[in-house]
Amino acid sequence: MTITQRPRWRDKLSGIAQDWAIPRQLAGQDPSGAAAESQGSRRLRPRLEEADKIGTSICPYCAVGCAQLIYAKGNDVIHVEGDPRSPINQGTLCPKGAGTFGWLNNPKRLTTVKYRAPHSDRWEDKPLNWAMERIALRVKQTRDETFVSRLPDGTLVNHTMALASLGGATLDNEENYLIKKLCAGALGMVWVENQARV
Amino acid sequence: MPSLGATFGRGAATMPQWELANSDCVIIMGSNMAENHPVAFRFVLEAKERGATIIHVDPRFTRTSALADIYAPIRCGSDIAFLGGLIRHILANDLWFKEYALHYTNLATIINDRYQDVAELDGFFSGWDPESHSYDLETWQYRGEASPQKLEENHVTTGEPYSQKLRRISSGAPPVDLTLKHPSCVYNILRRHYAAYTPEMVERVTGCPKDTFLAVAEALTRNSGRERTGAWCYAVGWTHHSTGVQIIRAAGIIQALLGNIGRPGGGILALRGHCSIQGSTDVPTLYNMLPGYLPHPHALKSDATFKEYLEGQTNKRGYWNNFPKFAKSLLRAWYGEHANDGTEWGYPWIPKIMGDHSQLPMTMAMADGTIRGLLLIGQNPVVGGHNSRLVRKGLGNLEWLVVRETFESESASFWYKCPKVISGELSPSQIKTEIFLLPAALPGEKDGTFTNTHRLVQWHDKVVEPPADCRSDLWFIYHLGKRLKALYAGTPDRRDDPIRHLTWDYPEMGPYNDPSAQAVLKEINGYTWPDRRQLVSPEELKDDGSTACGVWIYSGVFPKDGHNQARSHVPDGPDGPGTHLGWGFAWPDNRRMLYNRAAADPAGKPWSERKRYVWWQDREQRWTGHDVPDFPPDKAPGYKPDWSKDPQGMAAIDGDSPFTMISDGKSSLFVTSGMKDGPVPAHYEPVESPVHNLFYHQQNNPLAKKWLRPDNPYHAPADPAYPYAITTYRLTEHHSGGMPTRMVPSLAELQPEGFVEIPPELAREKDIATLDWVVVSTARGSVEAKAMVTHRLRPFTIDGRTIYQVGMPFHFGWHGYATGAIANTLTAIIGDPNTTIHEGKAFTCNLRKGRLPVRAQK
Amino acid sequence: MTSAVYPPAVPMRARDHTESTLSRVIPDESELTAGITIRPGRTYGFFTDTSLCIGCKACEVACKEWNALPAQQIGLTANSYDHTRELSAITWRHVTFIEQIEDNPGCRANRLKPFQSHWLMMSDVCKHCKQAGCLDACPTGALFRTEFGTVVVQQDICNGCAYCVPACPFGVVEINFSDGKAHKCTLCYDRLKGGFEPACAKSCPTNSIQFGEVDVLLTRAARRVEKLHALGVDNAYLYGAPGTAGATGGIQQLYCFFLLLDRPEVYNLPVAPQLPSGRVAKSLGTGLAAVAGLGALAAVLMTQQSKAPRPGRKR
Amino acid sequence: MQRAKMTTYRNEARREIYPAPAAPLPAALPGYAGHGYYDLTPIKHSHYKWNTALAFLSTQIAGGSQIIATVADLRGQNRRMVRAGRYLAVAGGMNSAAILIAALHTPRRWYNMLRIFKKSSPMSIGIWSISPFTFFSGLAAAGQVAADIGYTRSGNWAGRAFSLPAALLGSVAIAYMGTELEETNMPAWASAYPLMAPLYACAGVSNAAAALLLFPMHNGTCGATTASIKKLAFVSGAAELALGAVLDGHWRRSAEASAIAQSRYEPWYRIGFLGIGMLGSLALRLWDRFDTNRSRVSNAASVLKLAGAMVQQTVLVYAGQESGRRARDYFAYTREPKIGNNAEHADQPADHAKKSAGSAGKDRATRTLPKARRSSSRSAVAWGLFACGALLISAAVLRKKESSR
Repeated sequence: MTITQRPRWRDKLSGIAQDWAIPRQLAGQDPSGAAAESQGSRRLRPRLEEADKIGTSICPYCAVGCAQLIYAKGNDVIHVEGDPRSPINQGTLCPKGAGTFGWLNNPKRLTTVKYRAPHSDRWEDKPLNWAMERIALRVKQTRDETFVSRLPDGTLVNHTMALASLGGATLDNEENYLIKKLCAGALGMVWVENQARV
Repeated sequence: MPSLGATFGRGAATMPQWELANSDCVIIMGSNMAENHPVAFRFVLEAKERGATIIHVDPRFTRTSALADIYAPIRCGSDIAFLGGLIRHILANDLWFKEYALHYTNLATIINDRYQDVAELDGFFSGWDPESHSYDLETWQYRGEASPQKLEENHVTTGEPYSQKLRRISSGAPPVDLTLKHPSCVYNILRRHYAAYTPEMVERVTGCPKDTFLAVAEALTRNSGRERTGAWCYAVGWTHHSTGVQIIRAAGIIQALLGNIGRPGGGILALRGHCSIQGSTDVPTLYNMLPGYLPHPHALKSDATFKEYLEGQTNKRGYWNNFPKFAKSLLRAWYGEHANDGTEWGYPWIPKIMGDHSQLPMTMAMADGTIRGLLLIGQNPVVGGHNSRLVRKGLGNLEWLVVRETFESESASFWYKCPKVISGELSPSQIKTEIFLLPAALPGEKDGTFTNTHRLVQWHDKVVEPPADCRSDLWFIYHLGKRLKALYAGTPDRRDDPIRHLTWDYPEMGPYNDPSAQAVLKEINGYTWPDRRQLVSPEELKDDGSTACGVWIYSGVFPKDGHNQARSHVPDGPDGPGTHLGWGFAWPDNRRMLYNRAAADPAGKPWSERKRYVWWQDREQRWTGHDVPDFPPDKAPGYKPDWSKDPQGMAAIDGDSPFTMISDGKSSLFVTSGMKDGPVPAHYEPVESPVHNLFYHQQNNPLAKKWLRPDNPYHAPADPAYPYAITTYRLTEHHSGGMPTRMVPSLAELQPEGFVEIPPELAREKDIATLDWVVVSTARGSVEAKAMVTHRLRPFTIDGRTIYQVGMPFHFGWHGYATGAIANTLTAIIGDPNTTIHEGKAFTCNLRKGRLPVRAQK
Repeated sequence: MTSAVYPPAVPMRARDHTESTLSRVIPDESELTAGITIRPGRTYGFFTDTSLCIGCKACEVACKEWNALPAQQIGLTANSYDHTRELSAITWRHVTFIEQIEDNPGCRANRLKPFQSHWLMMSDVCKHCKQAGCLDACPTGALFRTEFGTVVVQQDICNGCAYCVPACPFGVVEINFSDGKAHKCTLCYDRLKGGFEPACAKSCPTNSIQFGEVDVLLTRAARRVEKLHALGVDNAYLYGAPGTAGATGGIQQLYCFFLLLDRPEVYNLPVAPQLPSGRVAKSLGTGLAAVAGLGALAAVLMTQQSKAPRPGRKR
Repeated sequence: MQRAKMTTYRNEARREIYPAPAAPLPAALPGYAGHGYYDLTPIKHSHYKWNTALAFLSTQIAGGSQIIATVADLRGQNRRMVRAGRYLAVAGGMNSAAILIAALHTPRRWYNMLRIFKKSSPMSIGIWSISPFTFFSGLAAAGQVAADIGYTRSGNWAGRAFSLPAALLGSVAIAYMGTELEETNMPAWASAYPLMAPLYACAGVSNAAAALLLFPMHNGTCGATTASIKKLAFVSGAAELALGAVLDGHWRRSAEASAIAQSRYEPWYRIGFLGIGMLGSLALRLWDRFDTNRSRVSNAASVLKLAGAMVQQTVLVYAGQESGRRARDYFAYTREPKIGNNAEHADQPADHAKKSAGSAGKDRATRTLPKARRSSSRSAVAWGLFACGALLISAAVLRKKESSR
């Protein structure tokens, strides 16, 4: 239910006057029905109608692939529920799918980069660019130090055993494609795995 | 999923989940479908409304069992005993679908005479080589050395280089004895193999009462044949065993014998756990595969040069004959114009794998210091990975670690929050890992596609920008690659060529320079080179470099500019065929039911009107039906290859062979190559089992991958110190690693703490009541949790002995509104021979009342 | 389209909105999800068929996410898989779990009755009674009968007198002591106004919670009970339909009625609840009679004194 | 077996108004197993606290004193007594209104209580009786004040004019509280139907009388009025005692009111209220022998009566809350009256089942006094005889002592 702002005292008084049900009751309206209806109830609308953009998404939890409608107002998600057009879930969702809204606008979500220096005992907040730059350098340094072109017996391998990438079963196909393409196609990493086996 | 790959040709669910509604019998085994795939269970209940029988076979009575008609309790780890019993029952009582199995499976094919079965060698197949600890597949081939079939899943280290085998291929079709009298035909081999799996033996090994087992067998066979079909649903309850792949193979044999594959309401539905886990094996971030199930070049195999690699992997018959087209298109997509004959198509730039680089060996490689840097993207191995203490030791031994998560997970905060640090045993200053914790974006904040449990590629829209520094993983990997290309731009070293030549030119959009996911999907779909016209289907792929395609099996997902089939939302109406071809894209070729040629009899007519699906249209000489036919559209049912002309590829597949990915076009009840641990599933006890193997002297799977290390100890079989069987599992309200649900209040309150489910008989013995604290301990570690005493678990009588079984959900950790001990502290690192998947569904433990002393919290 | 084939095949209207990014809400979305058009003036309710319930609690989460209700955070209870205990001011949907498996291991059932058995699961909700105890008891008119026949607490009127709490025969409405008002399920009154099916009914994967016009639901429920009896589920019955258990004592009918598989008390539901407000007149009448009697007595007593003061009384 | 066989008269009364469910539970279901869903109760208990009890007592005194003052005024009784009654009425009315508003969980919206009138809600009836009652009592008191400061004729006339409606509203105000408690689903209260309202009414009058007798102005001139008020206090007290005893007997026998019959509130109710509160004050009244002026004995009786009343109100409020926490009580209260296969009613005499089945269609009260009510009325007669016997003996003893002095 949308909560109206607190009107000034004059509006408050007029609100009370409008909500006073005795006149409506004397006019014959049912005291447990129409007479008792407050103007708040009359004005009530579902918040979905405030959404200015509705996108079709797929539930990020299990592999059934339920379609969801994400309602957004400005850059804030205001609700997530099942997509009635999908032949898989026809608008229904399991508890996790129904809880997607609780994940998307969760106040405890990480929003800044956290960095832990070696042997440190606390997190530090760092800018994203700094972190990306440092990660790229660490990748290059580790690859350069451990890259093996040929095995002692001459077999061409062109790989590094010191870099690894783990994770991907909840990632998009495009993300998995670029991870394999970059890690295996360019950096020579063989340790590229995801939780398909977990 | 090599088992479905080896048996039918493709490693994926054979049926869409909505087909379950047409099933006359749904067997859910190795899965707790109502709890972990509730929305898919809708279709099981719709089948029930239409009169189907629902059967649940599970060690625990769960919410799925509450809705089933028959609940068959089995001891965890005894699945193959149960399934073997079913196969024996089907064959012994002649209940199998004759016309289907004779023509569409290799039941009548004759196997090499030197083949010997586990029944004779007491637990081993012929060809066992104790030194190399592997099987030589020579004796498993069809008689007359017909070329071993090529499986599309992961080509396996078969020792002998594949090319030698090619030269000894006889030209004709595999030898077949349709009268099934030949002692070495697959039918008789199966009869001999499963002769020991009598109902009494099933009861002795699994603990499932004989009459219940027979009721399951009767319900299954009654609902198979021309007029009726049955479906199987399974999940990690089957895969998480050291014999996981063979369990699924057994179900494949049953479904092929009963003629349920490729028919409406029939098939095997693999219920995958993560939103795009099928996608993460199709477009694999897996060590042993290149995109599209192309095997990753192996240093110790005949993959030294590109020519050898192509020659080795190209199967003479069946669809895999097109292998070079797929490989060259992939390299063209990766390296653009740099992929040419001069650079051997960029093949040397692809790193050769040395052996098994899956997650379990990766954990130990980190613990041993081999791996110095790890990109941990959207996974929480400290909770989800096995032997959690070893995982933490590994992460603590890294030089640097990048974690991309939406919350601070246990895998990111192990260095200051793991029990060892809390109890003072370890201090953060002793852990040298430099950790970057990058916030990630969620679907709704990023574009992209997921591939669901039945190969359906569905697009999810970007509706809002991610908050603050959150970025999508596409953004992260793209910009990491861009920065690395900049760093390596000028380096003189030839080994950095792949970085420079990698095509990485995706348009950037939006305020955060997000790479266009549509562009990546277009590359996955494939386009012509160099004019970049989108390909319509894999048929257009060429092996002359004129086409580039990232994932050949996904070709068709983006057939032309502006038409993203994954983003199409046009479902069938009530009057439609119900295959919903307009909703999303199902690989390959938007086909919903695989092998649907098998829905028609050898002459091309539907087996029955009730189960009409795909049939041969005589007038137009084409295959038509409710779905995209899984067969060359114009190949008549009666087509027979002309062996004299030594036919290649699809020409070698005759008109009544629905399984075109397999070289002889028949589904493999007997797998000649592709399975490391045996052509036919045999029961072995889990590596840690409370009982001895009653079928053979060999206790567990001879090829089970064991890592004997001090920090990964195993229990001896029937170890009195760990007398209770234990299984770990998921709950409806939480999602595997736990992070995405333990942080959501409305979900966390539904299952607020970790618990251990204990049968009341064991609870009475140990004087444990519900909500009492109990300690569960294994050689790897001990955890404490509250007890939940429930009749839903029952003691089993195995070979006269009473075996208690306990269960523990594994989502919990120290973060979030719902916390608890990490169940995977108990599990050991044991791998399945074919996939190195861990054995989390059946091991042993000890249980006592009380709590852990504060210091000993591990 | 009144008769709901289970579960409704994707309705034809779904093909009118095939674009991936919609500019505005799908009008009358309830036609796609529940097969009915929501119009004021008709009486809507739930038919909760517990024989289909798989206890997944999607209804609890969908309700909490739509109404932004905080978590109860009770912790592990000893009530099987139910850790939210009961309906309250911040839990408007609650799934009960009752394990009914034989004690001795020898005869634990393997051949089960069709649909739900041996582990009863039921999604409890406000009953939105036809004659509602809370509605009759509410002195401020905060509780009122909406144009959809449902009973709703109007948050801008309620002053927390808490008289509705003891008046409800099913223990549904409760005071939220942090915001001082009464709260209960509103049958998604705001969603109904926008043509949306209530969040719990839309989210229920197995169509155990069916939303619709009450008389349509009643016919469907009666057919369902007959079918279950034919299948041998002879312990299935309706709770809350007119003339059945739960609709007694003047309540006449529960617009959110149930198909149960065991005694109502097993689910903490009364067999023959009473509508308390039916006896107000009779009770007040006897009270006023007593007052009148005493008044008359007072008048009589005082008359005697004025005429004849008691003689000889000295103090 | 005694308890099970005896159908509570409340069941009888209830059944005659509401027919049993036409479609009983399926035969396949077992009988009631004696418990509900784990340790939880099927209903939510009321949130009344001691402040509500205080408000009830203050309303009783206000309403009762206005009634007494009005009757006294009409019967030409002593003016000072009438003035005391009117001042006490308006003070009590305002006090109870203040407490009731404070008891709301959102007091700032107190005005919504007067937003609508619902005859189905006892609390609405109560609010719409207390508010105008306090208003008219205020006007009557203003008239009284005017009379006191000189405008005697017009003041008295105004006082009388306004005190009539005030008295009528006051009588509703003192009766509605019983109905308010009764018309809930707290088994202890609901099973007391229909005696709670008359109990509160008698309590109202007797408490008001007791309160008025405490005023110092009774010495000397208004002896006659004082005596008549003492008699009124005695008779209404006796009636209240009888009703309280009947209720106590009924609660002890029925399975629905264990919260008051078998709980820590039981001694408070029986000894505190019935014993000391009622019997004690009545005995003292007798000992005082309705003397015409104020004496220590009369004051003691009044104080004892008011203390007993406070105990009664608090016990009833908290016992109702406790009974809302007892699942077995509520299931006893809501078990289907006769049909169905639960054992408790299986042994009902056949005719009884037939009779009520016959009345299932009709919704009217049966003429004959239901068996249950006869049993409880017998206990009322017993208590009444016991009380009168005690009073007569004590009166005789007092009279003998008086004459001997």
